[in-house]
Amino acid sequence: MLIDSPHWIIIIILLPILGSVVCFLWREHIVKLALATAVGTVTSVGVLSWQVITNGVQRYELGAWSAPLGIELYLDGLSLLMLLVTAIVGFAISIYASAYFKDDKTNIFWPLWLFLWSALNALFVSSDIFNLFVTLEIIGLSAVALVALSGGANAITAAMRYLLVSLLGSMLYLMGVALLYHSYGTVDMVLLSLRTEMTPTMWLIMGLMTTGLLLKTALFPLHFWLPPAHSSAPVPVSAVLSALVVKASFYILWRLWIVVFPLADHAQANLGFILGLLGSLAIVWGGFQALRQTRLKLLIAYSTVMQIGYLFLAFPLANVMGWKATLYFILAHAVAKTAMFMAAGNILIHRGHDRIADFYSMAQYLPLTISAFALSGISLMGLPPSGGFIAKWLLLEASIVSGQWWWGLVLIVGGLLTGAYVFKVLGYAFIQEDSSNEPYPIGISKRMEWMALGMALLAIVLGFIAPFILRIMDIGSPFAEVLS
Amino acid sequence: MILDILTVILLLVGALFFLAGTLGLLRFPDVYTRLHALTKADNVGLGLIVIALMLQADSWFVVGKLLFIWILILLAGSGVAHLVANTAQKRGIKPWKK
Amino acid sequence: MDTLYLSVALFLLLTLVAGMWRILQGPTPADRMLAAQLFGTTAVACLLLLAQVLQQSALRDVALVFALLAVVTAVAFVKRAWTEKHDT
Amino acid sequence: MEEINVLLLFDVVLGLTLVWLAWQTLSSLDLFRAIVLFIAFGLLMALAWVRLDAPDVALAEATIGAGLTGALLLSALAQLSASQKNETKPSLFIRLTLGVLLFFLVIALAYTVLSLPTKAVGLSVEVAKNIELSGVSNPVTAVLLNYRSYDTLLELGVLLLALLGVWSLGGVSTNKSSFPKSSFVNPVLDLVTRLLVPIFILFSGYLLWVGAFAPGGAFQAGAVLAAAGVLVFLSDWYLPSKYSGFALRLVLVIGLVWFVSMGFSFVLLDNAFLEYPPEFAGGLILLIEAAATLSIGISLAALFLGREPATKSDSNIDIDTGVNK
Amino acid sequence: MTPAFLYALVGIVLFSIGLYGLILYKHLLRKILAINILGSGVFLVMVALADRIGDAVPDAVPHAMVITGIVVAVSATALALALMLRVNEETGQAVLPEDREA
Repeated sequence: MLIDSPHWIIIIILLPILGSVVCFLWREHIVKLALATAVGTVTSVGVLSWQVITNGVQRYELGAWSAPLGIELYLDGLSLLMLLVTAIVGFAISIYASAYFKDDKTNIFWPLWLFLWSALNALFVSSDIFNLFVTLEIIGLSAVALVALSGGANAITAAMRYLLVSLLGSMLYLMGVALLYHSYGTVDMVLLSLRTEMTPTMWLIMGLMTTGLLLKTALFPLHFWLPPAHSSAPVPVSAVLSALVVKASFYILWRLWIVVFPLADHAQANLGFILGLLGSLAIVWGGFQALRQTRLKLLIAYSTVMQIGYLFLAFPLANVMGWKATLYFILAHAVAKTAMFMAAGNILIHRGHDRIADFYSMAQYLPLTISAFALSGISLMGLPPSGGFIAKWLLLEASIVSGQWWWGLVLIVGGLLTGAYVFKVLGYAFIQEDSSNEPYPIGISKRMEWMALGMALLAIVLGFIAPFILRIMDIGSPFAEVLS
Repeated sequence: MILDILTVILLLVGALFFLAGTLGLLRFPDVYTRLHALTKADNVGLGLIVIALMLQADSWFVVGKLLFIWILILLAGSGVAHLVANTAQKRGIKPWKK
Repeated sequence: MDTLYLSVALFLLLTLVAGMWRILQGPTPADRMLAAQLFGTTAVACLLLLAQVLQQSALRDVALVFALLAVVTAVAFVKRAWTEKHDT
Repeated sequence: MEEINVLLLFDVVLGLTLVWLAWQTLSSLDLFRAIVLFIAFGLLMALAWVRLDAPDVALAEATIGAGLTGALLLSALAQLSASQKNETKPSLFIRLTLGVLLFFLVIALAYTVLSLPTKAVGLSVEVAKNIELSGVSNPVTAVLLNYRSYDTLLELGVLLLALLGVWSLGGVSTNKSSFPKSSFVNPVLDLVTRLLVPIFILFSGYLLWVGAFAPGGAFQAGAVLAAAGVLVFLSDWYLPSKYSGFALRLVLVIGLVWFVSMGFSFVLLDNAFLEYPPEFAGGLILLIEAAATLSIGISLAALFLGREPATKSDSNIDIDTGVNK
Repeated sequence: MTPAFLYALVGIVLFSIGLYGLILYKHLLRKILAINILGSGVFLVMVALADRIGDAVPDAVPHAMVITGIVVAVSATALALALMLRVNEETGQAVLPEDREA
């Protein structure tokens, strides 16, 4: 039967590629073709999820060559959730973008975005560290081109910096791949996990690959490139970058950490502590910077710097609960941040600027958008009953279980800072000015407002469906190696 | 045996031309004269080495390929030399006079 | 015989290194570019010798590529990069 | 024994020159000089690949690394209006700190490399064992087009994306005399181009065909084809505008589309994606490579052009820039 | 020591020189050259180590990977150069804002 076919895992990669090509060729119908591709991709991911949820882990040998000679795809609960969140966010962004882009930029946006989507899918299912390099490059180049799409000095210089950083990160990673290959004779993660051992060489490999990937993930203090790039890109692109692209390099690092790197207990504790510390600094620094910003998009970009910090708090804990918290952070942040950037985009179009101090009466003009901003803010703060709350709850439990309660303090500080900057924006948005001021003629598409609200609601819903999501996480028990 | 001796001689003379070309490039006073030095290495130096290797080649295919490479370099070298000299003149670079 | 080929190749490599001085010195861009051209030809000769010694006929293809691509960079130089601002 | 010593001396000279060139490239104040040194660096890298028994890589480096990248750099430098003299040396303290850090990195990497096992851990045995099934006898082509063809498929995407990015940036706006006008028409250049372009195309075909059993293959062949395209642009020949719209875009993606459809055609017969029955593999690989060569060549040449060529329907055709005429 | 290790060491040094240039030099064209040199260093290590067993047939897998890498490098370089020209056009300089002279 078609629905039982083992090829869906490759279709979720090929379909967006072909969609991208088709959009590149037939520009007259580009939006329709792109949306059709988006629907098709989401459906394929849906079928694939159904397969994995009912039958468990999937493997796929490309060209029927098994590792180490060939490239294998591997799909467990962790990958599946990444695919799902990519599909949901990707779909919402596609709808939003179909209303957002008006001029000739559509011709460039759609092929780039669909290819980026394909590469994200490819990345989340690949188990081959060289293939991951190629997908990272596709993601990097398309993300850079998308940032540059908005034109203007800020966007162009941000894109240039982003490209240089991204290339440096890839090269550091590739050096690690080269050394791993020549040490252990394979680039397949599963085989590597059986062969690697803690040697001085391994330390260097870990250092190179971790630095390269942290640079791409923008963990403090390597975050310098992120705020300009994420804030000057077109809004749908900002959403993609914050919600998905930084998570891609994080995902690789995470997999390497769980599967490939042969971390003995003390090494895990020491290195994990460093990452946890950097994560905490990112939370505090990013939070304060976000609070200081006067422009909404920059504020949200710094909020991303902060939220990336949360992803690293589980590294010193290194227990299953902590990893689940990290994954929940990824999901909740992806959805909430998409909503937030969409809200910012609506405001930007409506007012023609994003100066927070001039947001008076916004709640009156754009009630849906402001609700979306508030709801996604709730999730980012980690208030119940949102997805962010579940993530923080899991992390708190994990840190208490492993006797490292101080990470819990960081969570509280982070929550307070987030609250401060979210309410700062809302405060201005609810100020009433006398309505004799000229009304804002620029109407924005209802589609864009509803999309923002929909994603924000989803961020809240994530708090209610936690048992279901946690069950998916257990498929193939991706975090089990750490337990032993 | 005779072939081998011939090869040795050709190789050494060829290398000498390359040396001369390089020395010319380093010592000659302006673009035009350096161009002159360069083309000696290109045409004659490489030509001698190619002939030396052709004497030792195992097949006609190799001989043909070697010859082809040489002709290509001759063609390209002369074209490029013309372009450089022509442009240099247009740009107003004066030839060296004693 | 092979030793002779290799020695000649080594000798050519050394002349090539010596020629680098002209790239560094200039003074005009044309001088630098000419030196790079000589670089290319010398490398072709080196490759042909190595092809003979190592018995790898593919190296002759590499030499052919060198010869072809040298034209492209030289023309790119003359047509695009050689502008007045560099003639100092 | 003597031979080995001469070879070793050759390697040492080559290695030191590479390092020195790299250093000079980055530290030279004159950017033109830096680019010429970089081109020389690329040529010597190709010699290094030869010495490492990697002729396939040498071909790729000579065409792409030294040739096309060099042309790209020269062309970009010509369009750069900013002054080049804005390089101030950072303070001695910073340079020293970074230098010391990097020195330790070099030591650590060197230690790592020297402590690697000297017995084979790679996949050469596996590659050789399955070569009969791969349809080709050149192991590098077998890896690129069969064992790990998925990487190559995505690689075609990287090229396409880079091109899309370059197109979206649109080059420098045309009214600021983006390219220095070629001040004269040169009959010699025209003749050279006329003679060389067919040779480039023939040689590209040769590399494509020979790739099955000897060094060569789609990337190298595509790059040689691209070199022909670059030469054509430089000689101020133009692509007729009726080909620069849909037809051009179709050629750019044909390699990717063809690759995917060939990879998928046997899925219907219960094979995996990109799995070819051994009896057809050789022919299929040649077909895939042929389309890929075309797309790679045109993409690389288009990257050199630096912007999307205007189509017939575009009204603002700019004659000076040579994008369209 | 076989030539393979010699070239691997050269690759390491190139990698570091590229890193140094990328971090310290300000002009974007120099940064782009630095990235290319850095990449060449990585590629050299990758291929050189495949050849370290002297007489055996060298491993084709790293060769294929490096060819892939070279194509990635030229694509990225082309994009970077196009961006550099735009930066130059928008700001009148070919450096990142943080590297500008006061």
